[in-house]
Amino acid sequence: MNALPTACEVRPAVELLRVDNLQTEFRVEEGVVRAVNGVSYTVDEREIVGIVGESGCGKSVSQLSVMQLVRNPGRIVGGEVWFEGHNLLKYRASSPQMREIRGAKISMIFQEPMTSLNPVLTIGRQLTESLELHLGMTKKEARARAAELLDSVGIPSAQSRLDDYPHQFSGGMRQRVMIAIGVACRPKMVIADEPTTALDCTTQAQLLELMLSSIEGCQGALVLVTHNLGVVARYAHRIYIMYAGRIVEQGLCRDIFYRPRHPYTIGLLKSVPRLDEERGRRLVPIDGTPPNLIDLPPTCAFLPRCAVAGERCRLEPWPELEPIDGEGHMARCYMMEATGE
Amino acid sequence: MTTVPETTPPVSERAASTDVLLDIDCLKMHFPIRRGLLRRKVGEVKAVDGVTLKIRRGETLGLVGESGCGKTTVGRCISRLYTPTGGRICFDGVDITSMSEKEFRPLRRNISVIFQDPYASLDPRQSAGSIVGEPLKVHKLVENKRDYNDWVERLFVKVGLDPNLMSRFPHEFSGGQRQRIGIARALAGEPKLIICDEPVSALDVSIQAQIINLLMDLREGASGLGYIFIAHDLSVVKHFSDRIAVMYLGRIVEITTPGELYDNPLHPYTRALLSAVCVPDPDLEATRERIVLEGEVPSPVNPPSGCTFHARCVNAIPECSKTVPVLKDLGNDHEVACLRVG
Amino acid sequence: MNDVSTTPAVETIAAPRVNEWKRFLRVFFQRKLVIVGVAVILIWVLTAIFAPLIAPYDPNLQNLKENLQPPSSEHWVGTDNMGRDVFSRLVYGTRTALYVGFGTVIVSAIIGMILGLLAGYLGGVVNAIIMRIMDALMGFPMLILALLLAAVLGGGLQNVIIALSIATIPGYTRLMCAETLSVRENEYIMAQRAIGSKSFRTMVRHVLPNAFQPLLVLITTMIGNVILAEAGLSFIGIGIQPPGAAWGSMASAGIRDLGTLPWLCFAPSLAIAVVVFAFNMVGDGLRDALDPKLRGTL
Amino acid sequence: MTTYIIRRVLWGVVVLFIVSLIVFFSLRLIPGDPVQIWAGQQMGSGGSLSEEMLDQLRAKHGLDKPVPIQYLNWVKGIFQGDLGESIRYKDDVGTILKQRLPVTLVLGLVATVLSTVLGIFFGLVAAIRRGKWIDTLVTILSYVGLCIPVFLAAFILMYIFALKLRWLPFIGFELPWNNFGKSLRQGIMPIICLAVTPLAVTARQMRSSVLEVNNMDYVRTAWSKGLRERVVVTRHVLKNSLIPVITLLGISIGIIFGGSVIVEQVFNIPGMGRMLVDAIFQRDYVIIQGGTLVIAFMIVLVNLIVDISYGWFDPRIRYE
Repeated sequence: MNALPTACEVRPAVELLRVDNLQTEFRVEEGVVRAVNGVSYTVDEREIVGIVGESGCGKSVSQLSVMQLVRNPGRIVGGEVWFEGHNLLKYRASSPQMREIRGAKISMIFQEPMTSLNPVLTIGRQLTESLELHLGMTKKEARARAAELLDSVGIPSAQSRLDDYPHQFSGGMRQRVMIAIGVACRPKMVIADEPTTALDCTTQAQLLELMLSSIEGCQGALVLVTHNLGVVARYAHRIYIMYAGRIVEQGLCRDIFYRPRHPYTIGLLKSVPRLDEERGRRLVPIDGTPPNLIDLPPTCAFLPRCAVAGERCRLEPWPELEPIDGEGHMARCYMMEATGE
Repeated sequence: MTTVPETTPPVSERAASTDVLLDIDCLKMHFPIRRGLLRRKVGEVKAVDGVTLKIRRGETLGLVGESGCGKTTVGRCISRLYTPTGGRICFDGVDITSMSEKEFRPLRRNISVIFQDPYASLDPRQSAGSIVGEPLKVHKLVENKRDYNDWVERLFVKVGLDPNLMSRFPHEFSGGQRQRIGIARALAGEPKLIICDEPVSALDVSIQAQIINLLMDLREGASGLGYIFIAHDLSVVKHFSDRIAVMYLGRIVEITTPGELYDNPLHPYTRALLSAVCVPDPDLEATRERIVLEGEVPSPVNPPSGCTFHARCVNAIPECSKTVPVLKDLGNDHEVACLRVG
Repeated sequence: MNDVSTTPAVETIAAPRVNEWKRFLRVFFQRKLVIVGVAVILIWVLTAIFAPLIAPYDPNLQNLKENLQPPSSEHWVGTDNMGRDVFSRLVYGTRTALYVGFGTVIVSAIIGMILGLLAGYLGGVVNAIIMRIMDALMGFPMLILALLLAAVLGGGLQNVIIALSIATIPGYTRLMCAETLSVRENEYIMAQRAIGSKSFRTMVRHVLPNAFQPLLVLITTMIGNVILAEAGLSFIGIGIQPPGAAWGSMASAGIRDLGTLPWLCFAPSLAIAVVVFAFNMVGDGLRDALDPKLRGTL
Repeated sequence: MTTYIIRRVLWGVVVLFIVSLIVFFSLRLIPGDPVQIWAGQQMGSGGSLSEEMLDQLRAKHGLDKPVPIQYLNWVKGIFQGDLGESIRYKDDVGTILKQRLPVTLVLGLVATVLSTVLGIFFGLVAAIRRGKWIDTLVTILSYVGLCIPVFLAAFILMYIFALKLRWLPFIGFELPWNNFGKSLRQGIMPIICLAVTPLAVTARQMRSSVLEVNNMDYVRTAWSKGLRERVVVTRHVLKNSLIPVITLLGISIGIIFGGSVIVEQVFNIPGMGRMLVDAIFQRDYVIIQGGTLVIAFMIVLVNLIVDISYGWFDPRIRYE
């Protein structure tokens, strides 16, 4: 049915992006929000990486930090982002080096298709501007290419729709345009921040397939940020689970789903109803609510909601990521003997 | 540690009786579109276009479909937030279709609503206790302040909230707690039917399970409490409902039990919908059929003729564009509206 | 891991109790100029109340022998062309400004609020009629409408208040109508209907309180605007009639001596500017402190 | 779009109709009729008039007819370009307006353009350089602009430039096509006075509007494409932030017309504002009536243009 690589397929890894100890914080009235609190991850060429977490866990902010698109009052306060041999955080947000990477080498697809396109500019203008900027195309060339791109993302009568405005498109269609903008300059990597969350089920399925084939077409890697475990199970090669600004577990797709070790990952998997299971299984929710990120205690942020917490968790600071069985499988927990059933 | 029944008992045991609580016949809700200088009616949004449904006492019906399919409108017609433009709704043997607001008001305590957005559905200037107690005041269910307080307190405990938080305001609660307040409000009038309009889709994954469990507990606790569970998330609906109705463009295309729906989906749209839902299981995902629908949902202003799904359907035959399929009972509690089936 | 009880666990953890009032005060006084504004308003109100104790002379006492004196220890801001003590007149001028400012705003805000609420909540024909009349009133510049009305009613404190009230009603009505429409869109209003609450109850208990805060901000800045407009009317000579002490008419009376005795013009004008500035500052502070967009953010 | 424009024009007509009702009937609330008042004034100045003469005058001005008929006649006259005749000046209101209106319009128009252009510019700069000294300066100046009475601005300018430095003429105004140099020198102070408040209002609105647009998702999208700041601002931010600002144009015109009443008084300029004030003092109804209607007409017209220009700024309205 599909020619896409199946998830979990092993491929030779050539590292494309390495994020090291990234820290981003927001200074607000009530204190400092450490939205991203020492996040490290890597993305290989042509790899699909899933970053999973609930709202407010820092998954979006970490991606915006990589692109240096974090807004006031957010500030990147530490860490390194290595891409093609350069540490991107060495460049100022508005520097020419950074601008050459944005949209050309790394592009981003945002969550809200209704608000991510400029309402007063035509679709054509919004598509051609990065083509003209990064690929040095003339207006005419860019327009022809834009029509091709629109056509390739499945927008009927693409040529004539170039002159339409975003409000004349449905949500799904706008997200198709966003995908076209995202892959316009054949980037090395696309960051998709909850690209389909705001859309309907069948549209989601359409668009995920479309996005993957488009990125496949330009041989790029994909960072898929989502809260939906099913989506990463279907598409991702490697997965990072985030909680309260940190990565709590990481590993290959199958390790995460079949051998989860962090209580949060386990909790997440048990708390979602699954389509394939018998009806009426009592869900096992994670107690309590996600923590307020202002002035977190040094102990594990999951502690108040954790079912297996022990004495050590209460006394010692948040543990480091420890390697477990499986390639690159790591988790941040003292109680892994208890979770390792 | 208490022992938990692994599965919910089937409807027959739970429900007080199996008679029909809600009988909807060919419900239509067409919203006029006004354009031009004089705001003349130039067309209609056929949000609901002939929905027929029966809900038994104490039963949970899941209503699933994509945005714009009319599922929310069905819910709002039943709770008479909209006055239907056609068809008939009988609640507990009484025809409520065209009752005036005044006539219907006393009945409102029997049908309550849980809304999607836990932030927008609670008045930010009202305390939690007063939000929950509002139906008691409106329907004059209590005689004095003490009864009122006791009642509200009981409701708080019932939905898992600390009664000491009664004087707090909505912004002091988390999303999940706010939804509990909304549920307590819905329970206040001791309704027979609660319409849950996407009650968990605005919540975090880890909180959704808490609310789903709560709703299931309430159903077990009160005999005869029925739900209409409106959602777009098929896995949640399947987990929660006794029967599921799949809607597409204002009509029900398939209606059956959760098990049948998963094992034996008959309508091509249901099949596409099922395949679009991802299961958190990589090995299973690698083998599942993926049906990617062509095109977009047509506009409910000018729905396609015949079967509204025919233009996107792989099985369509010329006949499909001419004849409107009706729901056919195939036995085994399975009805489907497709010319190519049965 | 399986300790799940059949009855839901009572959730005792709520977000830490947010002290709305404390939060409000903190944001409100964040800008130092707001403190200045509040102080100015306090001094102004106190001056108006205790004017007889503060003013060294009767503001209307004429002494033509000592007219047009420069500032001195006896007459702090000198005397005007009638020999009246300018400082005393400035002090009594606070009363005029206070009456006009608060009087007008109370009358127009109440009427405007009711009209706006009705227009927004009832919609349809009621909305069309009310809003079209408001549009028509807004077709006049505020000062010109006040001028027209003052011409009809004649001068004097009471008539100035009536004229300015009518001229400022549309602002409140429009805001209230827009607010009502947006509050009405909220699910909690629909929830009220679903419960069976009557329209009137919903309107008064749920729509009004939620639409009130932006109105409060408008009221504050409007006090300033109204004082400005009254000054304009009095300056032209249509507002407060002599010998009443109004800053606007004092300023216009001094214009002939602008080159030689500039304080006759500048002192009352500055008094107006300072009071209006104070209300603008407080209004902005209120807007920030009441802004729902800033509430509950991280 | 056509429907949108037609609807706006129709509403404009309805509003003007209500305006004319307000103007006409509110003035009839004044006790006594215009002729009597005029006669009273004549009496005061020594003249005496017989009752028959007054009746003749009433008949001449149509004041002997019932009030609704008077209104209809007035409106009929307006459509024929006849705003009535001043009893006092025995002159056609249209003729008086022809002398007065251009003066106010020239000053007002320049002040409008000045305040709008500068307001947008300063607001934009302040927002882009948020928190920098230029932002603080613009913010403070706009507060000052909001709170100073028009006459205070006039006093300050007059005191410095006319009385102390003697650079600019103290009073009066000549139309530019009569004597451009003189007109320019005379116009500077009144125009500044008129522009101060609307300039402050526009700058404030522009600043907050740019700040709001800056937070929009589509601006982030623009940044994510690697565009330079200048392009992001001019192409993606500017047009969107102008949408709420052009709404202010109607309000600015109102402030300017209101201000002209005072400015023309202070600088002794023979414009509409002075005319109205004089007419009010002399209770010359016909002039008050005609003058306010003309001003209201212009404000409704400007608001109409603003509404229609939304279509250019915002395609969502264009394709309604």
